[in-house]
Amino acid sequence: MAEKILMKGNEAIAFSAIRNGVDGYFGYPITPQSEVMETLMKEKPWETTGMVVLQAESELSSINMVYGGASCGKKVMTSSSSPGISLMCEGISYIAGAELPCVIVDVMRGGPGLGTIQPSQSDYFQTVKGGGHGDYHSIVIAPASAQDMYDFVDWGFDLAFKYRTPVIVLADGIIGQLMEKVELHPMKPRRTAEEILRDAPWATTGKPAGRERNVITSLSLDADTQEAFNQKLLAKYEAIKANEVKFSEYLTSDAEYLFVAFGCSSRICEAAVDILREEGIKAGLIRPITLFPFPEKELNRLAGQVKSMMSIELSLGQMVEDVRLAADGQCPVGFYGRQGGNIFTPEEIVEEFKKFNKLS
Amino acid sequence: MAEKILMKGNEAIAFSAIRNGVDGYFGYPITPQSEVMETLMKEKPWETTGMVVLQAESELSSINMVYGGASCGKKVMTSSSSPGISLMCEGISYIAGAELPCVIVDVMRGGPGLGTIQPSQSDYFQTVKGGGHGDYHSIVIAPASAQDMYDFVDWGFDLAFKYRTPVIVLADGIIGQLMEKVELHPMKPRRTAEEILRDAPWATTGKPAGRERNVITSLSLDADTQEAFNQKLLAKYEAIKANEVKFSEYLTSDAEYLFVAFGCSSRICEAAVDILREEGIKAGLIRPITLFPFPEKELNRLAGQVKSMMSIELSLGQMVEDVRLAADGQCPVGFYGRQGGNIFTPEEIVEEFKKFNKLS
Amino acid sequence: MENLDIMKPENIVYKKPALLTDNIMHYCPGCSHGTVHKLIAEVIEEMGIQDRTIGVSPVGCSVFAYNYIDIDWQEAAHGRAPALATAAKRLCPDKYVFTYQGDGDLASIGTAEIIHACSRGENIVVIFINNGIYGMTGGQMAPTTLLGMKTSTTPYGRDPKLNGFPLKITEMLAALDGTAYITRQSVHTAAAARKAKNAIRKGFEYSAKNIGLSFIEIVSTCNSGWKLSPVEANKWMTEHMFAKYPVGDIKDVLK
Amino acid sequence: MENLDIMKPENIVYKKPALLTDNIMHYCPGCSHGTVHKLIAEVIEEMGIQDRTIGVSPVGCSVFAYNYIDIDWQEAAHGRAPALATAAKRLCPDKYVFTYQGDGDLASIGTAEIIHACSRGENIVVIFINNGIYGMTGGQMAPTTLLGMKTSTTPYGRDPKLNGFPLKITEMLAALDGTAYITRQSVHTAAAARKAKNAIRKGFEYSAKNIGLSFIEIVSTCNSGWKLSPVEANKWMTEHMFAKYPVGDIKDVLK
Amino acid sequence: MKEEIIIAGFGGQGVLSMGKILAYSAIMQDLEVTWMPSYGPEMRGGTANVCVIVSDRKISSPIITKYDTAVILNQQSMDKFEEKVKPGGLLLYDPSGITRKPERTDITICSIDAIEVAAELGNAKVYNMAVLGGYLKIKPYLKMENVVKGLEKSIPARYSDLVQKNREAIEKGMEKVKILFESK
Amino acid sequence: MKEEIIIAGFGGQGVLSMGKILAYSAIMQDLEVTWMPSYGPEMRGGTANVCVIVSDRKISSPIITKYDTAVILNQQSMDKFEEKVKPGGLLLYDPSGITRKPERTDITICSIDAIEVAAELGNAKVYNMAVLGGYLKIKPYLKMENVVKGLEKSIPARYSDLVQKNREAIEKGMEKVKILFESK
Amino acid sequence: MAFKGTIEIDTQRCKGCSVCIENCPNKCIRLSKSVNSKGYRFAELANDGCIGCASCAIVCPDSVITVYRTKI
Amino acid sequence: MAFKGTIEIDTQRCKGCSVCIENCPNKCIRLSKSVNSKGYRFAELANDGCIGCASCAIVCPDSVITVYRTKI
Ligand SMILES: Cc1ncc(C[n+]2csc(CCOP(=O)(O)OP(=O)(O)O)c2C)c(N)n1
Ligand SMILES: Cc1ncc(C[n+]2csc(CCOP(=O)(O)OP(=O)(O)O)c2C)c(N)n1
Ligand code: SF4
Ligand code: SF4
Ligand code: SF4
Ligand code: SF4
Ligand code: SF4
Ligand code: SF4
Ligand SMILES: [Mg+2]
Ligand SMILES: [Mg+2]
Repeated sequence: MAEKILMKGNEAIAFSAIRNGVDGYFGYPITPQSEVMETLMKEKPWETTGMVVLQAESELSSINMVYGGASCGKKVMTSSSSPGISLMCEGISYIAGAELPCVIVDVMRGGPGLGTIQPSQSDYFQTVKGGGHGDYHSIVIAPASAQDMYDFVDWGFDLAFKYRTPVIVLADGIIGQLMEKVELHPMKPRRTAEEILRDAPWATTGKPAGRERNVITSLSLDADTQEAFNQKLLAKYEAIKANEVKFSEYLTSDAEYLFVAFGCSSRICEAAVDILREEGIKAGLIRPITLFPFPEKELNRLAGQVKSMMSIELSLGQMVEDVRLAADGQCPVGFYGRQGGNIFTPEEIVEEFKKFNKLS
Repeated sequence: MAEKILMKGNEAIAFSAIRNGVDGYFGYPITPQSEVMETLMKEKPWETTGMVVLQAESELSSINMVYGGASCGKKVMTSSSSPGISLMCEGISYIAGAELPCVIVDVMRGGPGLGTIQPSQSDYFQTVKGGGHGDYHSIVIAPASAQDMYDFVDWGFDLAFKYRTPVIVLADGIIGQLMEKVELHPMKPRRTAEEILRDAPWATTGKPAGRERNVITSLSLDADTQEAFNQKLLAKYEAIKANEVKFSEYLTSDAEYLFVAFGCSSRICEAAVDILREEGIKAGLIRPITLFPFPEKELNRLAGQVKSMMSIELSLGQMVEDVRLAADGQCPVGFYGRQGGNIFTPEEIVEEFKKFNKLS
Repeated sequence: MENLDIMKPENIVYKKPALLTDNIMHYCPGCSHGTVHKLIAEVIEEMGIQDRTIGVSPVGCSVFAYNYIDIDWQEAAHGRAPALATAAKRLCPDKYVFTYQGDGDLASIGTAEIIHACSRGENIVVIFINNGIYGMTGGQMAPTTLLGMKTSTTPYGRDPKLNGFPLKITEMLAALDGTAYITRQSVHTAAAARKAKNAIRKGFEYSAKNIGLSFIEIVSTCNSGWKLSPVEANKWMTEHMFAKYPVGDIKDVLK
Repeated sequence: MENLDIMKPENIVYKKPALLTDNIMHYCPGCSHGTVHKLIAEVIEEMGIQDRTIGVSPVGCSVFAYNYIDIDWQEAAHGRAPALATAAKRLCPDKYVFTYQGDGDLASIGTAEIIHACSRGENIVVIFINNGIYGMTGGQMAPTTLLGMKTSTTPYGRDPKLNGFPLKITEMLAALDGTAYITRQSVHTAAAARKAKNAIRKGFEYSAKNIGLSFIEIVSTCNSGWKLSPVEANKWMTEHMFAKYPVGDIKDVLK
Repeated sequence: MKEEIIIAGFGGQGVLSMGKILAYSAIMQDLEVTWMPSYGPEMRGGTANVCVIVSDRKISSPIITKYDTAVILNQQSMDKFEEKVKPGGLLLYDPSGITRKPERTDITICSIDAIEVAAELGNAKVYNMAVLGGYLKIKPYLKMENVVKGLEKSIPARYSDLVQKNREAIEKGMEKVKILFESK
Repeated sequence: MKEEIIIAGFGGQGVLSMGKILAYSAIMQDLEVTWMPSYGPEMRGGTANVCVIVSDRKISSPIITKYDTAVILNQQSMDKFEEKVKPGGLLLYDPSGITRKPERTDITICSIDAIEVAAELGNAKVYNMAVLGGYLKIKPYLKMENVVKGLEKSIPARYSDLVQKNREAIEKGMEKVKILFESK
Repeated sequence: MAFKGTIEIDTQRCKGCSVCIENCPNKCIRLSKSVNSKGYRFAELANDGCIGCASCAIVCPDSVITVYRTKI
Repeated sequence: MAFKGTIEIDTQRCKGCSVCIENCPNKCIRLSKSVNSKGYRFAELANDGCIGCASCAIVCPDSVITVYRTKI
């Protein structure tokens, strides 16, 4: 039986990195995710798996270290929280433009600006829509438990290498700080140099006589070349949308009302659904696990089934736009949110649900 | 009669700043907008109006200089292009969070990454949805001519001070590099110290004995305070949506088909509409002039009138999401775009229009 | 004579400066930040420039400096205080503008901003609190952390091969043409605090002369981060920090 | 003897290094970048390390360096090359990793990255092309622009009050504990180019010894930006640039 | 079963680790748990608290605002959390840090003089374990063997003698806890 | 009227400023204009071109891919733009930089030996004005007085003697231009 | 000329850091046995030796000491 | 021992920057009268004085010079 350990979501990220053969972590302290690097430094994986752990001088530097490491075909990652992610926007756009694989963890706190260190989900727009300049997307996956934090590192790298794209693990202060039981899967070794040559033949590993030089770049001054590249990215995103959508359903099959919520909010909504079901109201929940690609088709289908949908977020309402796009006018789409570090309770959600649906 | 000068959009920004009493410009070179700072440096306004012009060491620094200058109640601005705007994401989020007024010009080029220096409109998501972290919006206004570049500086500052919010002038390589006739309005002097005290009583101007100290900050660790602040921002954005939407219409009253396009694309679409009208097809065009706030109501109304809408953008399709949200399922919404610095012609748009609408 | 007899207004020889607000500081017991705040308040008060002073606070434990010194403040993004101050001073040349920054803020993420503000010769004052650690975020390594020193990201002591070398940024800045006055001080004894105050005052005076940037490093303690009592921390500082960061004036263009 | 008689393979004493590709360089006529590229190609070729070398190109005129030297390359965001190189070298310690950066890239926007790579003692080589201007974007002021020098953002000459002072970043880096070899060279004469090549070779050799960062500044010309002919530009460089940026070794920990 | 507990006091009182050992003990008994601390610099010199949920079913929301049990170790926490105990719930407090006694009459109120326990055992560090013992006496849903396993999991192997010390403190706490008021 | 022109050559031939003076002259005649250059570092040592549109109505799209007139000053530009002249349009070129003559038969083709004009006037800098003169001779929609006003606007006052020099070059260009082939 | 001094401590704001104690040349300050409402043992005058030199007050990070001095 | 040398210039790639000319100790190089396909006047050997010292080739930014040398 796999070992079960009580750990914080942030710690789970660190342990998962070590145990899943990650080659390098580059980070800069910021609440509420500093435990990621602290745990790594305490575990000194460089003495065991050989993993490199480095405190950079800033988030700007750490994302560009990730770029440099990913260019070598290595499994590299960073983590930060909202303001730090903003500083990474240029770098993430470059990583997308150079088609590099990497994992970036955002343990969201409240904004804008310095804001608060308390949990929030208000970086949805930043990570899912744009953040950096230009036409690109990161794959965005949203954990809702410490176990997810552990599992999504490895899943994130699988997706990142499959599509040569940045993957953002969009967590929040609750998931980062929450301790839960985490099941540790068997260790995966780091890839050998030969495996890297095989899996990442595009990487800068030193040019042997036999092959063309490998160049990692996002530049093409010629408009036709650049346009062809943009089209190539588009095709990649279409493939991701076709293949990688992931969500979980809770009591949706007979649902007349639907909640849509991701990350920690989805857990709170689950409790709200339970309360409503006890009252005989057929509520259900879709938890998008991938935010990009968004479970558009499933929501579109359900929009034809239910009386209304409600997006529940720790923000002023961001994912709700994607919910509305998916619903495409088929049913009313409502929103309820809290901000600034305040968290809704299941009861509060039930109340807002009833208000929106004019029930009792 | 006002003087009419032939100038580039970029130059128009510079002259407008000098002639409209801007106090400071802070920038960093990047194609295709370097002429803004170059023109200012050549005109040396510090010897005439007293305007400060400074080349910063990076875009990170220039946006934070803007923060510092705006904190003093001054009219300050910066300009850059896509990668530079990405570096400003944290700063813009801080400016929004500290409720500071300023104008930021983005002369878009193709991305992601280093991309190309040729024109593009692929920073729509970044500037309109969120670039930076947290729940905030910048007002985004999109010029379509050198005259607009000139006029929008002053309009931008009016909006910025009215709402204490960053205003982004979202231009592109074409509008920046294009020379056209520009009408210069009469000079406006820079505001005096007294006028600043009156218009910006919140500014850090040195605390006299009589008043509380002024603190410019975006921090509130307490969740309730931060949530109240987020709600205050929400109310501000609602007011902006209610009062400041601006768009132009071209042959919409009897339109059966609608193009939606902003900036340089709107001019090309206008030519496409002309071609279609000549063929007897009742096409029309909405050009959103404010992108945030988006002309949602008008488009929603028109979605009930027309057979279809098409968003025409120099990107892979970004504004089209807002068009779809506005249409709310009432009519099909199509998209056509070019990328990487390639520009569509009116004829090309007509062709794509016919394809989408299955005409002839 | 009884103590109560002495406690008369006319006998007061030292009291909290009026420019310090009544807010209780959020700092840990014994934290150097509080002492430096007081010295700054005293200088501004004594120079009578409250109405012409703009402070720029950083991201770090002193992010809330604006709650304690009764002047106008701008709160900067992490590391960017010198950029804010540059603009404020250039746009308001008759004002006194100073930044207050920690070592993570100034010597790590904000390296470019401080170097270029110095190189441009901005007429501002920079107060640099070097406590060798990231206090605010829970005691991680700073660029100034000494070799061998334990922090939450160097739990086995800073090792140059893994974590790089301590950075003496103050000496670097002294080499720049735009700096006027560069000094390193401390506030752990009354004598040291008096000297530090004189240095701060000199910085403010120089900034009015438009001869470039004045930079006052205060070698400080972070007893929470260092996991020592305040008194032990002061002792550790004199024994270890001073060896790498010796106090005294480093540059003075008017001398 | 006729020239054609001499032109035999066995008489070749100098030719384009094999590691330079056949792509025509996009540089302006006479631009120093081309010469430096050649020297780097020669060093890598002579050391036989093509298959173990990773270059990091900057944003600047040399952004396309990857089109010219036949090795694996990473193209960095503006100023961030040292961060890329840090990761590449730490993750692939058996590789030779070098960055190639202009003065805008390295000494302006990338100030923090180069300083901290140096302070951490990364075992990489940095080639720093100081042409006193932003070539790529059309000749704006760089941190290294001399006082009085005209650029498109200092059209009346650089004035320290308006535009700050020239930055001698190389000397600053020499003060850091993590740097092993710091030198300033040029390539305007054959003798100078030979010395520069030796310096580059030393940098690569030192980087294999894991004793810290090697930094080779090349004082260069940008005749387009300077609005001079290539020959005039070389002359102007020796007369003006060398006064502020004197050539020669600045630091060598093995000496 | 489902038990939602808040443990609140000063930073130095071992609040977080008490919650952690409780959580680990529950895991050893194959229960589900979540452990959610307050975090951030405002903790500095101020109060710390942790919310632990123990359940025999999967725990959805880790965020709660009403508690089955509040374990309260200083006055500030009393002021904040007394009112948040669910009717019929339990409030356990250490009277030494408390100036105002709890006033609710719809909940069970217990006290534990944990300082005394720590003093008796000659080890200030086991203070929080005495409190835990008191709690487990009143809410005996965990078997002692699982609590010991929880201790073993939480304490690094090289300090294994601490397990014994802590166990003693828990047992003493169980003896010392007093029921002051019992809700109907 | 609406005239869409591309002017293309080497960077040093004054292509951009020729376009600018044309544009300014049109403004002086109360016409609408747009002037859109190629830009960026790929211009370095390579070709430069500018697209000018002159119209008596508001100009919507400033971006065009077919031209009424192409003014071509080097071979690369000939290769690129000959095919982009609209049927019935005008191609004006300077033969000195050209190795391959234009081959289209559905457009009017003219040549201007502007180097000769510049040589005659002893001023290499007026080369582009000679070309402009040639163009304006073939497409005489601007009055000379407005062209002079355009020159005055484009040239800084302190170089006012240049206006006269440029005017002379324009006039000489008008004389020198040759119609090689006329489209029906 | 000799001085006699005394100090007044705002004990509610004192955090008991002991920096003043360490800095008093005459060892006049000590920590209280009891704690203030924040839970801190606070500084208090330990004896009569105060000469009003203000060393304690200058180094006090929380500026809670007022110093009085008179000639005797 | 004396040397005789010569150089071969890839004139299509030469940009006519003249840096080689400036660096030849024997003033053996000059610019052509005609231009190459890029419009540049290119470098060419001007006389017989070449000693194959390679100075020109070393400084050539575009690496278009090959140098030959033989003993005479
Ligand atoms: C962009 C960004 N990155 C990281 C942080 C988190 N952060 C807050 S304070 C701080 C370091 C503070 O250390 P220092 O400047 O030394 O100040 P001290 O607390 O020691 O006084 C960090 C990394 C942040 N707020 N913003
Ligand atoms: C973030 C960002 N800002 C600005 C630019 C525009 N830019 C490109 S190159 C360059 C400066 C290049 O100067 P330097 O580093 O000195 O190189 P050189 O061209 O002189 O060799 C700038 C500012 C950019 N690409 N990215
Ligand atoms: S953490 Fe350190 S720097 Fe911050 S308040 Fe406490 S002692 Fe001071
Ligand atoms: S612009 Fe300057 S640096 Fe760039 S290629 Fe030309 S001469 Fe070289
Ligand atoms: S220095 Fe101040 S806060 Fe510290 S113990 Fe003394 S009086 Fe109290
Ligand atoms: S004033 Fe001087 S003598 Fe008196 S208590 Fe303070 S330090 Fe001691
Ligand atoms: S140095 Fe090279 S490119 Fe320049 S003129 Fe000589 S051969 Fe031609
Ligand atoms: S090899 Fe030497 S002598 Fe011969 S042309 Fe070149 S520089 Fe002159
Ligand atoms: Mg610090
Ligand atoms: Mg340069």
